Amino acid sequence: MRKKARHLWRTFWYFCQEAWLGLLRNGMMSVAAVLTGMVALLILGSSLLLQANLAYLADIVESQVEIVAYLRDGTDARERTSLLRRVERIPHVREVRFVSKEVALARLQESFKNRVVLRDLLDTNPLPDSLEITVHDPARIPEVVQEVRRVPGVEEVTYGRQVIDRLLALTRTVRFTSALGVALFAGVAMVIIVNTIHLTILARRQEIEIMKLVGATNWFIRWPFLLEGLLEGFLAAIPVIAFLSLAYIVGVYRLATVIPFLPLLEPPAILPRVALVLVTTGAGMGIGGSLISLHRFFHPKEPRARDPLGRPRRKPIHPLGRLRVR
Amino acid sequence: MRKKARHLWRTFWYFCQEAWLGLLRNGMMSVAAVLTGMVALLILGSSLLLQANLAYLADIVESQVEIVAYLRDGTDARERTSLLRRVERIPHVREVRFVSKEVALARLQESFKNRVVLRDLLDTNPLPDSLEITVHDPARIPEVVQEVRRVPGVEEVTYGRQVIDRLLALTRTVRFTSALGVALFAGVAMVIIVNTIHLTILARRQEIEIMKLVGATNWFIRWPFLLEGLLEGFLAAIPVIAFLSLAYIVGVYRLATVIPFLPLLEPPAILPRVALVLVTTGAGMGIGGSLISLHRFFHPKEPRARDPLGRPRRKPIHPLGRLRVR
Amino acid sequence: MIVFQGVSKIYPNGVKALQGVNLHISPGEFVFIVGPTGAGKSTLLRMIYRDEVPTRGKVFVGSQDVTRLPSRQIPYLRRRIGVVFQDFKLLPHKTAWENVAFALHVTGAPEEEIPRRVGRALAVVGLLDKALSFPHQLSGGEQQRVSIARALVHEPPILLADEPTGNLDPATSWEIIQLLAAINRRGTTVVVTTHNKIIVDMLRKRVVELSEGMVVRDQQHGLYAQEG
Amino acid sequence: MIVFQGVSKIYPNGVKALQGVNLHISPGEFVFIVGPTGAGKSTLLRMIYRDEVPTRGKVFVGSQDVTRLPSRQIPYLRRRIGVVFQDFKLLPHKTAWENVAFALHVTGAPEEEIPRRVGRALAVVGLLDKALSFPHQLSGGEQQRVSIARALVHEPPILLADEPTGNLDPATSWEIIQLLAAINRRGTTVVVTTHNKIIVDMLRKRVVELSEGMVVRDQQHGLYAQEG
Ligand SMILES: Nc1ncnc2c1ncn2[C@@H]1O[C@H](COP(=O)(O)OP(=O)(O)OP(=O)(O)O)[C@@H](O)[C@H]1O
Ligand SMILES: Nc1ncnc2c1ncn2[C@@H]1O[C@H](COP(=O)(O)OP(=O)(O)OP(=O)(O)O)[C@@H](O)[C@H]1O
Ligand SMILES: [Mg+2]
Ligand SMILES: [Mg+2]
Repeated sequence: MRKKARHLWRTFWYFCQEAWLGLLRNGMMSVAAVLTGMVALLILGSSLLLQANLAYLADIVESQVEIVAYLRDGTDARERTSLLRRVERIPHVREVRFVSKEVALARLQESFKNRVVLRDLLDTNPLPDSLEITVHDPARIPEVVQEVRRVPGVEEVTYGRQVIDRLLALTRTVRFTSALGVALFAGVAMVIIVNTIHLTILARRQEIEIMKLVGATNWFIRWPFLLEGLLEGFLAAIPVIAFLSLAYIVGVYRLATVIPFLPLLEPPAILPRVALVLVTTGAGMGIGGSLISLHRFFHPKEPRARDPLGRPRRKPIHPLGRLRVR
Repeated sequence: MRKKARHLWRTFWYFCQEAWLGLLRNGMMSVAAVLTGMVALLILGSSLLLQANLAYLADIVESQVEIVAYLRDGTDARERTSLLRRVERIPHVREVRFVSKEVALARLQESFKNRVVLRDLLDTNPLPDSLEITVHDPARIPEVVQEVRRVPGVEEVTYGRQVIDRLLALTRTVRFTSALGVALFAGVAMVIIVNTIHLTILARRQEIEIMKLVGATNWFIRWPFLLEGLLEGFLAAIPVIAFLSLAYIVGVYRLATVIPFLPLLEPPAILPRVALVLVTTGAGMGIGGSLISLHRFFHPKEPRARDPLGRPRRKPIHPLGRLRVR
Repeated sequence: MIVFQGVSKIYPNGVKALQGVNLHISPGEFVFIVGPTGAGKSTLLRMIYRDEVPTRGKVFVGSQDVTRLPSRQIPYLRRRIGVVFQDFKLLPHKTAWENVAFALHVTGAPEEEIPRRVGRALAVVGLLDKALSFPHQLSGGEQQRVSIARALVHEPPILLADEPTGNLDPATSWEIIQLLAAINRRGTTVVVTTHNKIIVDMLRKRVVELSEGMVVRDQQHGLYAQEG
Repeated sequence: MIVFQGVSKIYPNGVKALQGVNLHISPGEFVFIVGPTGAGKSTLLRMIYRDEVPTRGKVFVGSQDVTRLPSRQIPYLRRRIGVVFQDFKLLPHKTAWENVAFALHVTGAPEEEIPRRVGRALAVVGLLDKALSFPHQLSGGEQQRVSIARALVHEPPILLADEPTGNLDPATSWEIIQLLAAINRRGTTVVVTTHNKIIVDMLRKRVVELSEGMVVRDQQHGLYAQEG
């Protein structure tokens, strides 16, 4: 049992060495594959981060959707009470809260923490009194808004729907354009990987032929190439993950100081997921490329039996040199 | 003579066909080369357009550099005259012009053409009176500004230096980052082109060997591969030129309606130059890639005469199949 | 035991390489396959180690119908058949020893058995003293011996050789054929294709002659060409 | 006229392929180069068409020292030397006619001359009736004839053949050698390396024997091996 394990380990180690040699042998081509893969993963990663944050933002905004009715200046306490009653009686309304102009200012001040002291800047309080109205079902908001508008003493009514719609549209745009970019670069990266592996296979054609002749199994022959592709995928993913993580951590910190009330996902909540997706995609690109290349090599297309002029022709040597031994 | 011309033409035609066949034979790999080349050229092209416009802007601003001294509100005609005298006497000053607040407003109105009518928006004229001061030598501006500040009745002094400096810094940044991007993608594109051509060469190894044996000249053998690279370069450049031209023409038109006073280069003044650079760079990438590939093939590196363990070893078959016939 | 039962091979391009070949080779036999170029000699050998499958007919190796072999089983078939080629097919960067050991490594043989088995195979071909030479340091005949050692390292019951002397001078060719005969005397079935008239005529072993894909002669103690 | 003056060749790996070879081949001669594998026969031929340059010594073709030839001139040298290989080196997708015409196309021969010249070369090797066959539709001997026709299409004064019969059966080999002899009778200098004892002994032409890179025999009307 121990012997078996040692044997497996030795074999695996042999595969890894072969893969690494293949990578080095192709030099510039491997670098090109890895670089292009990096561009693809960079686009994928940044777009994932952006999307996740936009979705998070939309979620928060949606959960907080409420109607705000700004009251005419100088409404007194009694008017206010009757107003509140009237609004409460509107169908679908769940709760109505009164927010005085002082409370509104205090809230604004709070959102700036202590970086800006509003009282120093403002002589008078420019904010109006308002009502915050929540509904049972967000779909009913437009109706309720219609009703609230008709209540005397209400100057203006706003609600968050537009903001959400715009956020969702933005998320869609980001997702679409980035998907395009990812597909493009991932495609190019795969093509390059396919051809890198192909060059490795060509370089070892003689060896492979002999391996097949002396009875090596197909998987024994394939493993080093699969590992080579995998390695290229990883080599593309790792620096991208490192870079994006750093950039996101720094970015979140900076943004939080500049736009304090912007809700952003905490790095530990999102980075591991993105890293996983990037590693998986990188590995997928690499292995996919290898598999395509191996398939093309081990199962070359049967050439047409006739040449362009319709004359029969010899089964040609595959342009990239297929093995005669199957 | 006519016969000779026909012969040359036939030969050239043969080269083109071979190049085109090579391109098709490599299918996906050619696509990858062209796509990556397009990314490189897109970055190069957009950066050229941006740089040219920033430089143009800086030029215009620089040619117009003058010091503007805003006067304290309510300066009367006599004070104004003495003030003017004093400023005129400051060393290096060439000319001083008085611009009344009314003239300033009229000028502003003019820059908006008739889209916005300022008199409808403003009850009072918020602009101050000012002096426009030109100097003999822009380098002296800081000194002059110091002096002008000391003149009583002058409230504030501004000049365009900062704007220019910022513009130039921006131009530098654009140039640097885009150079980085161009270098990266052009490098990757070249590597891919090198390897595409290499695959073509490998596919035709047998033919090349026979060509050399029967006495074809090296250039006869090389031409189709050079043309193949060139073709890939052109195929990358042409869509990029088309896209950038369209985008620039539309962009200039849109920007001109939004920010009317922004000076932009007219499309006919800049696009031909950019197109030329893009075509040249594309062709360069293509031919460069082909040449590297051809060089690697026709002059393979002499392998080390000894293997890693220091034992002498046979001049090995080049891993990518060098020709035995020189 | 190698048996061909009504084997025909038509290549995709329409070439009829073999037509209704019936052949029975017993264990321990030594057989020459002769015939003009394009007669189908190489095709016949390739059927045995499943490099090609017949269009019609069956090929048995031992009791196994190799035309029905699932492709996962092919490597194990090949470990029971040693193949020797005209152009040696040695890896230029490996020593004679390494070239032979390579065949064991890539079939996943236990590491600790390898030296013993390689040593034995090199001993059979009489090349133990050149074990550390690279191919280019060996003569053509010596290189062919290395490739025979590699074919023998799995101790296969069958050894196939496709024109093993095509690139060798007469003296060296003779030496190689003597070696194959010696291996045959130890019990290995040996099948050799050749154009070398002198050798076939000297050895007087069983001769199977192909012509246009058909067996036109199958003679014990035969000559290269039909007598008389 | 081909002249070797004290030619030695040491490959970068240290192998001494040729050592102090002196040789004079007059126009119109027919010469066999024989010797064991690794004796340097192929190396010697490669010197003539400048595929290799000697480490020491000079090689003249006509009055030209090919070791001093600037590389731009090599193609023009090669148009004066036809080379025939053991493995034919024909392009599989081209017909016999196209394979021969290819040699003219790629050297920029005037288009209108090509049919006449190809026709003449194919006529010399007696293959005009198979001009439209693809290599796989031809027998080994016929394929070798096509490659000889291609070597002849520039009407070179010199024809080199490196083991042209190594892969052919005895009858076909004989046929090819007869063809080379016929070409020689028309005035072309022919140099052939071979391991084929029967053929050399039948033809009794000049035989140059190499051994370990040295000329050990140079004999008019010689046999494959030293007499006695
Ligand atoms: N892979 C292939 N595809 C198509 N035709 C083939 C293939 N291999 C061989 N042939 C054809 O099949 C016929 C028999 O070929 P084979 O190689 O078996 O002959 P052979 O007897 O070994 O000849 P030689 O003595 O020249 O080696 C020939 O006509 C050849 O052209
Ligand atoms: N490119 C090369 N690099 C290094 N050594 C070489 C090269 N080509 C040939 N040799 C060596 O030079 C020696 C002579 O080789 P050459 O091919 O000339 O022999 P040959 O007489 O043609 O043999 P054969 O009959 O086997 O064809 C051999 O030892 C060979 O290994
Ligand atoms: Mg054969
Ligand atoms: Mg030779």
